Amino acid sequence: MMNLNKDIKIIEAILFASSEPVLEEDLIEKINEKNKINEYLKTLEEFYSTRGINLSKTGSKWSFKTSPDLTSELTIFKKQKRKISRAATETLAIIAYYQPITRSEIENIRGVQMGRGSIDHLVEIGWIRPSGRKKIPGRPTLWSTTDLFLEQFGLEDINDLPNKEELKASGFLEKRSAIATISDIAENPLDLNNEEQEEEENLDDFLTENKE
Amino acid sequence: MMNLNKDIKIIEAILFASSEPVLEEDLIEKINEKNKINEYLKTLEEFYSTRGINLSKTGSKWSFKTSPDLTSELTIFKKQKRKISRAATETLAIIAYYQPITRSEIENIRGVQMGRGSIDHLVEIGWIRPSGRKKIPGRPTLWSTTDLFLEQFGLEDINDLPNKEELKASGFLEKRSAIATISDIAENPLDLNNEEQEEEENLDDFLTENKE
Amino acid sequence: MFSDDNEEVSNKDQFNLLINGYEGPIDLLLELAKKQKVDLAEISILELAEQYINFIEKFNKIHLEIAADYLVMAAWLTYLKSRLLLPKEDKTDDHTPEELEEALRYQLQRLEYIQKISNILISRPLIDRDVFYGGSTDGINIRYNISYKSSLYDLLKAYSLVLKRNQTINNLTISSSELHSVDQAIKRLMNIFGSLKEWTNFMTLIPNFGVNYVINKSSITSNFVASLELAKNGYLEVKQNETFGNIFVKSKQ
Repeated sequence: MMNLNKDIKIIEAILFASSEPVLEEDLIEKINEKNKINEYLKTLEEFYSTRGINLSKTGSKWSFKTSPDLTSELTIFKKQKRKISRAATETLAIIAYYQPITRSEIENIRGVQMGRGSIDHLVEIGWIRPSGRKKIPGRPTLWSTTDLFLEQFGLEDINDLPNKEELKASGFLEKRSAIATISDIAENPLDLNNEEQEEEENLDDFLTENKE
Repeated sequence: MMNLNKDIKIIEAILFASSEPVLEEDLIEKINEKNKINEYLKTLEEFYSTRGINLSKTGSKWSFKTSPDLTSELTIFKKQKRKISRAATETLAIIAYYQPITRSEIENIRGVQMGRGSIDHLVEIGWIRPSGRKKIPGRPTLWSTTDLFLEQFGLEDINDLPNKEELKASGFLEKRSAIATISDIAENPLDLNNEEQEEEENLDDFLTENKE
Repeated sequence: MFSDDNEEVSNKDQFNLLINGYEGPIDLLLELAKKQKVDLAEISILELAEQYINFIEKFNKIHLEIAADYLVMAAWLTYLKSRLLLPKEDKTDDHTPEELEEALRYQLQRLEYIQKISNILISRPLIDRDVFYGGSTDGINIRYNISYKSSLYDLLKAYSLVLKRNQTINNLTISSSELHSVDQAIKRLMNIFGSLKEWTNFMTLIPNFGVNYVINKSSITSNFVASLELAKNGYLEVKQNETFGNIFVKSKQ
């Protein structure tokens, strides 16, 4: 049995009592030997790694979670009952791996117009967010994943995505599209980007319309 | 390190994830070797006796509690989260998109008169601030969003907010659950103002049928 | 006869089912490619193009409203096919058929890969679905600070609702009437009555506004009232020889 010092007990108690992930700095604040925080957390992480609950880090927050081996025994706690649609899943994956990325780039990769759904749903769940605009005509919104996405998928950071390195090595991280090449040949290269060009003026339009 | 069998892990995880003490019989139901329940619970009780959290029994229910020698000195500050009202959210959205903007301009856009409430509330939370006065008769206060607002909503820059076209293309302007046909509208002319209901259903609609 | 109809209906349903199963033309193409059971890197694009075109053609006969993007893809593949089959031109354009083939192959492989990793991603232990945070807050002093947590979604949705409401109001705007007014008719008749030296059938003076029944009717009415007004003021003469008969007008000069 490990010799348990008070700091470790404090960390354990706080993480246990919080029903959501706790910032590392909030843990540091509560312990005496602040410079030992990494050591403590590592000890606890290892100690719980084979148990029914595991300690893990996502972003800059720590939390205890039930072990993934026990999913089928814990269905009583399940809150997310709905399945995530295939369109939303693919869109999420593309945003996660290719971020930041515009909607029309996502459409190019999937080879399908997004229409409704997907993006607004993913924003609703809190997994994606707008993160700037691409510096091309129309300045379309770029989408990225959120900290909540990392937290809920148990990722320490975005480089922790499964198969990320493999994807990079495979060369599939390029956003180019065969269809874009096609429209080049059709000598109508702007066609696919048309939608992006109207956008800038809209806010102004709306303003003048409504401020009478 | 104790050799941890699956039953013990299950008990541990259930007690951890449950927000209330758990009946012993409910634990028995979830494990394989049901006759060993006492042995398991004893093992766990002993194991946690020196840690930051302890396993304890009250009546016929089991639960984890933080160790009594910590509770006196440990106080956790938790955030209790509340949503702001729909009117306040709309006001905030309009300020975010049109800032700096006066109160009567907000009213024009929303099409309703506002009490002091929404603006005061938003100032109190720290999401908006006065930012000068408009150079028109009466010199009304102009309102803008704050850095705290950006932080809260996960934005790096106020210009990251998607514009009208982008929102439309991403599905935000869609009626979610049903496709409104002309006959729908004719039958229920009030339907268009029924946004509140629509909003409520969104999470449920998060969708398996979300095929594009 | 009936059995044919039934078959058509069931084919339609089958078609909808089929198309709904795909996330777009590339996805469909990918499925067809997988059936060739070879490495995508070595897939025969020519053969694949043929399969896809056949698939679309077959269903297009039954169900004409086939989604436009599927048809665009079919057209492009037809084009690619012809480029691949035709003897090479000396003058090369920007893209050789081989480059196009390669671009398509790339897109297929990439989509296949994305489908694979999106499955891996979504199968990760997900909070509140597979793994759970602690539920207990027992035994520790907890003080609550109230904080407000509206999400970006709430904000964007609220703004969208404002936009939608404004749109609705715009839809209710009453546009200026297209109906012909008496004033307009008087002005118009004043311009032409000088040429009415002979008795002229009133109906021939009515401008035709196309097929809109209401507008035409209003035009007849307003012109009739206008001609009475002009008669009263001494510019025109109006006569009707019998009840319900034709009305004639003539300049009174």
